[in-house]
Amino acid sequence: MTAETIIQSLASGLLMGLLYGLIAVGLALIFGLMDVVNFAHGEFLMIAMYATFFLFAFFAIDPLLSVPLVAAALFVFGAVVYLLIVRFAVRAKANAGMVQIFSTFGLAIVMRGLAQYFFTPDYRSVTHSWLGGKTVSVAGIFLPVPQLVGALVAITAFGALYLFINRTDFGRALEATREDAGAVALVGIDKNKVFALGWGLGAALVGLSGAIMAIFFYIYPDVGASFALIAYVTVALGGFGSVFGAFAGGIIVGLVEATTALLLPPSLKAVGIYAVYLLVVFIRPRGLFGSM
Amino acid sequence: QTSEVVIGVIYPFSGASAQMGVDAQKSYETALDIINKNHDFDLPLAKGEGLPGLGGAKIRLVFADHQADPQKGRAETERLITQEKVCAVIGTYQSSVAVTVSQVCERYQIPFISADNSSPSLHKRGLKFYFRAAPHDEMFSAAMFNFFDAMKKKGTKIDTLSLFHEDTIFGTDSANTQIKLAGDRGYKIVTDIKYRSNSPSLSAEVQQLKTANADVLMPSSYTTDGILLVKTMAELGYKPNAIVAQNAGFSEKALYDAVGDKLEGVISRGSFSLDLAAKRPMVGKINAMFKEKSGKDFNDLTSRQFMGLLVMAEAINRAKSTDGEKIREALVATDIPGEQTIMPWKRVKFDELGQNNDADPVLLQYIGGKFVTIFPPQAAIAEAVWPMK
Amino acid sequence: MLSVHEVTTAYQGLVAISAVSIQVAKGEIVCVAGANGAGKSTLLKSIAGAERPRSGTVSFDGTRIDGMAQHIITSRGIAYVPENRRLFPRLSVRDNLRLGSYLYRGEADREAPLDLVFKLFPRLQERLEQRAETLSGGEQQMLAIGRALMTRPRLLMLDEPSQGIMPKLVDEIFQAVKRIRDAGMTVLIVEQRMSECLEIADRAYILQTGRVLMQGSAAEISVNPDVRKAYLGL
Amino acid sequence: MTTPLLETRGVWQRFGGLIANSDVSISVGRGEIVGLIGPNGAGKSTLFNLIAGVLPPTQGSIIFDGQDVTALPAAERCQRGIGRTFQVVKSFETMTVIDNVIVGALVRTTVMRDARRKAHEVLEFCGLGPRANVLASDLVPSEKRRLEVARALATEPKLLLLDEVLTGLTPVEAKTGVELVRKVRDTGVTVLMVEHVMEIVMPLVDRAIVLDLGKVLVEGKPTDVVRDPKVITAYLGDRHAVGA
Amino acid sequence: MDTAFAERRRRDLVVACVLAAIAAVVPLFVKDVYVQNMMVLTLMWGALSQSWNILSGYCGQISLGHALYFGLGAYTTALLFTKFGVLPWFGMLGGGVISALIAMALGYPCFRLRGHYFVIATIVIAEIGLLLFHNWDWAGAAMGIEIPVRGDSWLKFQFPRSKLPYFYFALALACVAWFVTWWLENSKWGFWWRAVKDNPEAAESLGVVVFNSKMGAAAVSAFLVAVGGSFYAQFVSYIDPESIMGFQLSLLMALPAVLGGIGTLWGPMLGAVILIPLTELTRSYMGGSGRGVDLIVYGGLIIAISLARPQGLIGLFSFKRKEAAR
Ligand SMILES: Nc1ncnc2c1ncn2[C@@H]1O[C@H](COP(=O)(O)OP(=O)(O)OP(=O)(O)O)[C@@H](O)[C@H]1O
Ligand SMILES: Nc1ncnc2c1ncn2[C@@H]1O[C@H](COP(=O)(O)OP(=O)(O)OP(=O)(O)O)[C@@H](O)[C@H]1O
Ligand SMILES: CC(C)C[C@H](N)C(=O)O
Ligand SMILES: [Mg+2]
Ligand SMILES: [Mg+2]
Repeated sequence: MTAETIIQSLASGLLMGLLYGLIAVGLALIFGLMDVVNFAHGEFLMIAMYATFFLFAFFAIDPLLSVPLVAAALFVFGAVVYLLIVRFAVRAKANAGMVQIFSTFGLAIVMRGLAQYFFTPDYRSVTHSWLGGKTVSVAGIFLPVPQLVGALVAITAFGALYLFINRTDFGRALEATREDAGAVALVGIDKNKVFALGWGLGAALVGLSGAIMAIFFYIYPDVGASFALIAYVTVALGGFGSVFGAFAGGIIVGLVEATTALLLPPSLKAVGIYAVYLLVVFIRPRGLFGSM
Repeated sequence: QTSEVVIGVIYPFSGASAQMGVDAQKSYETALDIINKNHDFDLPLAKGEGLPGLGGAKIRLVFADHQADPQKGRAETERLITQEKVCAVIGTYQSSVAVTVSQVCERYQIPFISADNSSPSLHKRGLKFYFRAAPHDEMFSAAMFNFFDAMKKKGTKIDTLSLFHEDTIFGTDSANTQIKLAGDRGYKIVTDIKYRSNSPSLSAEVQQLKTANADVLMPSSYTTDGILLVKTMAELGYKPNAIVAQNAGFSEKALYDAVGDKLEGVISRGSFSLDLAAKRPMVGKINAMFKEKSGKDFNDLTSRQFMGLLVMAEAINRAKSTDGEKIREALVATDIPGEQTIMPWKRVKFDELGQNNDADPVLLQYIGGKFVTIFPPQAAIAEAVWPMK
Repeated sequence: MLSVHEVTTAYQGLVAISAVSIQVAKGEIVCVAGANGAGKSTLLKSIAGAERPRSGTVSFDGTRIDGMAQHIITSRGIAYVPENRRLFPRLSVRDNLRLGSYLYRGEADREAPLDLVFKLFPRLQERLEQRAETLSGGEQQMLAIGRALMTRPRLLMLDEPSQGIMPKLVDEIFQAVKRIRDAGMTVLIVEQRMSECLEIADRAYILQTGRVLMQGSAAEISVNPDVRKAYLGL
Repeated sequence: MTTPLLETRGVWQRFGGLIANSDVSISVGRGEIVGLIGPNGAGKSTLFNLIAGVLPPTQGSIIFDGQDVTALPAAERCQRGIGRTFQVVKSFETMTVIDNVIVGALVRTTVMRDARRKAHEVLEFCGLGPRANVLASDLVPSEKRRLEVARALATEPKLLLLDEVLTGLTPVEAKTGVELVRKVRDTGVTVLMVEHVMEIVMPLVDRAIVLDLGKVLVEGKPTDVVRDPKVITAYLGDRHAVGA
Repeated sequence: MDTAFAERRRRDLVVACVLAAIAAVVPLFVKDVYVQNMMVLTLMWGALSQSWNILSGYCGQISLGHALYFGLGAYTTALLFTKFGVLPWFGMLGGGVISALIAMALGYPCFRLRGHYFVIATIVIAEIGLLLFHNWDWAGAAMGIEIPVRGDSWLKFQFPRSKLPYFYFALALACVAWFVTWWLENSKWGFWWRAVKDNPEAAESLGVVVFNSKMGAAAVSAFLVAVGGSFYAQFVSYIDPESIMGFQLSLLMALPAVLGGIGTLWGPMLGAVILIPLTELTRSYMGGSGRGVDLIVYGGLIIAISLARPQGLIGLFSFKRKEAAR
């Protein structure tokens, strides 16, 4: 194993990690800040990727340009999913957690089914885009441009979200609603509005990552599955209730994955991620930066 | 006499490999069209309608979804046999499902044609009702090494190999065979990378391939991973001398749609080649029929599926019966000359294990946006371009 | 200002209050008393919109508010401090108070009522960064009232605010209620400590098994022999 | 007198910079009803938590029934005879009232029949008999507090820690509550209780301990304690200075 | 004494016996193998879900990693048989014991975790198990293990031509899982578990050793699930890591209990009776189209049930209502 291999792997891992972080941060908002489980997170990503793809295929809109469009579309989608489904799941008196898990699990299956119905199970990809396939190389280390841009978007999104959650009343309202959704009405907050916004925002963040991912990843109805579990682990590793945690979690996951692939047979690389998660929570049961 | 012969076709129609099922469906429907309607092709049962041996009975296909789960494959096979009363079963894409499907067929004494499964272990289990007309991975890999040997003779430097294979039954089996062959024939495997299928990222894996920089990269990957592999290779600036792929993803249109520009010169094994249309015009016509249904050219998988149904129907026709044992006997007696197929095969004839050993695989090279047969010499229409661009 | 007319509220078929009518005029302190399970809390919940009355009407400032969503009712000027306080347990005292002024976000003087809150409960000022769940019982009660005040209510509804409060502070809380009224708010208060409550209240209602048993001015009620016997334990 | 049932020796509890208990040494004799009073935030509930074993004290030791129990977990202390209620009630919400109590009774027996009988007895004793088959989540707060007591009683404690279980009662109801606690004591249980309502504390307790700012301020007969000027300034306020 | 209570327990038992008896004769009339297969699966998933329910429903430790125990049971049986010729009956027992031990070993660090942290830990541990088996050549790795079937044998518990023996085994397993639940429900453990689920701190103050009760629930639950896994290995006679240890399996184990009524005696069975046929039928009769209609219908029904009956379908049976509430 050469030094170059190690550095390149770590660099790639870091970029991938930021992307994981970006995918996870939408989940961190829904899962970590609102304490609502979204098992359809991967499918949100899938929809975002398809949206990007079709914008490209039919209107020749470059994925980079569709980033805001897709984010906006996903915002609406997320809010609608909350209002039509999750709102009722959250309302369940008994075992609300499981009801959330399984209503969103059902949603995930429906979304896959619908995608297959309307888009066919074919593997799609965005064949050419401004960034697609471009790479910059620094001292023999190759850094693919789409992932670099993804990393930039990720960092920006994290920063913005962090400020939004920690500096605005909306952020505080979100936390309060998570703490006691029944009590926010006492201070005049409409929990449905807060949650719908939260879901919208979470989904919009997934939209960001979906649009970026579409540049260099394949797209098909089940594509979300590969990312969903990593996203859950990332959020939990970083700690529920912390946006920064999801960011740090993503980077750690990316780096650990790359390192494990160097040390073990790559087919076991996820084991590294999982082991690090376990290690962290066994020592710190609230994750790295979790508040709950 | 029966006016209808029902055959079960079992594939993944949902889940990660749903596309395979959907493509397969189109291929079987094409074969069905040829059997049930009158066509002027030199193929078994093309002329005339239906199965003459059964008084012109038409074939009806029942499709079932196994979702890549062996248990579901089994349950569906049982359903097909007992409820739909199928007299034969064809499938399954995933070899793991073929294991259970063939078991059930054995129990019910219903012949099973494993149309596109490539795991070499499948036919070695002593099943009497198991048949495979197509090559398996040992044959495919042997062809690759024959090709290497031939290239070496011509002075090309081929000493080191990198294996890159996914971790399910297909990739594992393929790699095992390749490792064995490499040992036997004196090639050095410098890296053997087994990766998790549908991984979100292959950067670390590709970096290791790049570092090893073997003379030939030999991937065994499905479409998704194939796309990601090629893209990642480009991103990390890895251009191997040659890629010789164990088909799967590398014979899928989706992969070339996605990354074809980066694959000029890639070589994949296969059992089908459109070049054959030059020699056998019907191949082109049938391909056109299929393309109309699916929007795609025949590839290694869909062509094998097509042949699977034809072989099965031909045997049923000779058996003049829908009784499983009779069909089995007819299958055992099958001997279809290669010219009466759309494949570059010598012929279709099953050995005592149910394997057709005369299904010569070919190697195809992707040049100028299409596949060209480059090996074996008798089938080749062009010289291999080496190294790839 | 507040008029509850023949309100009936039930929990899964179990009627908790039936045909209860009460009035609260602007600037009044009205006390509601009654035994455990009489329906006092249910009455407040029905006004606040936390429970939907099965029948009857609730009007506030002449508008019907029954059937409105709870947060709308809050925004119209009714603050409700429930019996179990419902603080945001893992948020700090500061954040709990800030959330109280959520309706006034973006306004320059959103924190205006804070002075009053700190004057009434200086302890809160000392504990601004502490998580609400780790406050002592009494401190939590203060925070709950403080948070309610931050919504700048015109009508403040308190459900047993003296519960778990040390004697010295009980007086202070009642005095605070008085000062809150003097600051221009109207107060509807459910209390078991009737004697203390009646000292500051203008009028009182007594509920028994879901109905209004008695009503009158605080002075009348506190000298009523039945009340003295049954509720004041004298 | 024999050894006290409960003794805390120089107990400290710190939460970060905040000192909730500092050098608290108290003792409770067998058969006593002792009132633990003091301002809000004085550290009463914290002391209960230390005695019951929810937290280990930062410093100091807790002696129960002649043995040092400082290192024992809560469950073990319950088995040894410390029963407690929580100020912020913690009922088993998805279980019925009777099932809540059975959980307590199971410390003393594993025979379900006996546990159930015991639970019914305790419920009757606490006046919750008619509510036995109601879900705990359907109880009103005052009933939940009674359930806390019932549950703790079902563990057949030697020492019962009651944290504000008689709040939110009308004076008349409070009297019933007082009787109940007396009855409990008469069955041989020692009671250490926190309560802010003087009308309840005064007639009930044999001895009162006043905590203030985490320290023992005074202790003694209730009638003496309430006259203590320190207690009046810190805790009772002027009204009670005259009234008591 | 509480006669109403005793009576209800007796009635549950009687109802269960009657249902089991009815179930036992059904296959004598229903000869269709496909339907029989569906019944076997229904009973098996019912039993699995019932076992899952012990840890996750009663004790409140939501596990979405029970596929691990299922897989361990299956692998133990298949490996012992194919490598050492050990009869599956011993494999079943061995698999159960191994799983129970592993569940406790894993519980040791995991039970400190709460809420989602715990759930994700269970998922992740099962995934690690899956990956290890996937790469463990001796255990067949991705190729899996095919159990050689040589004809009917009770000794080897293999019946290539008949579903009936499997059906009766699955029925027995379901009955055992149900009975164990029934029995534990009114035992110290049952009460401890529910107390731990609702409020561990209060439970601790009432003498409940929270850690031990979680360990107990984990062991019982894992043991039963592993027996189910062993059964599955024999039933399908071919196992591969993905199909017996995949994450989907853990979800599918939880699903009947959740839809039927989590933490209830009858919920898992009820859920399985509705869900499994639904799964099978949608796939069989809509899946072949390749258009994903089966997924839309199946997923849609899951959403509908979980939103319409968040407490579980058991709530539909009014006489069971108190049961669910208990
Ligand atoms: N969530 C609920 N579910 C079912 N019944 C309830 C619920 N809340 C209250 N009740 C019932 O409604 C009746 C009135 O309860 P309410 O809480 O209004 O009484 P209260 O006068 O406030 O009593 P307290 O003095 O104990 O606070 C009681 O009989 C109670 O059992
Ligand atoms: N976990 C904790 N972290 C930080 N501070 C705490 C914690 N628990 C208690 N405190 C603080 O310790 C002090 C003592 O609290 P405690 O609950 O013992 O008071 P108390 O005497 O029971 O008061 P009350 O009569 O109001 O119930 C309070 O100021 C409280 O805010
Ligand atoms: C490439 C494919 C023909 C291989 C097939 N998926 C199998 O597992 O057998
Ligand atoms: Mg009340
Ligand atoms: Mg306290």
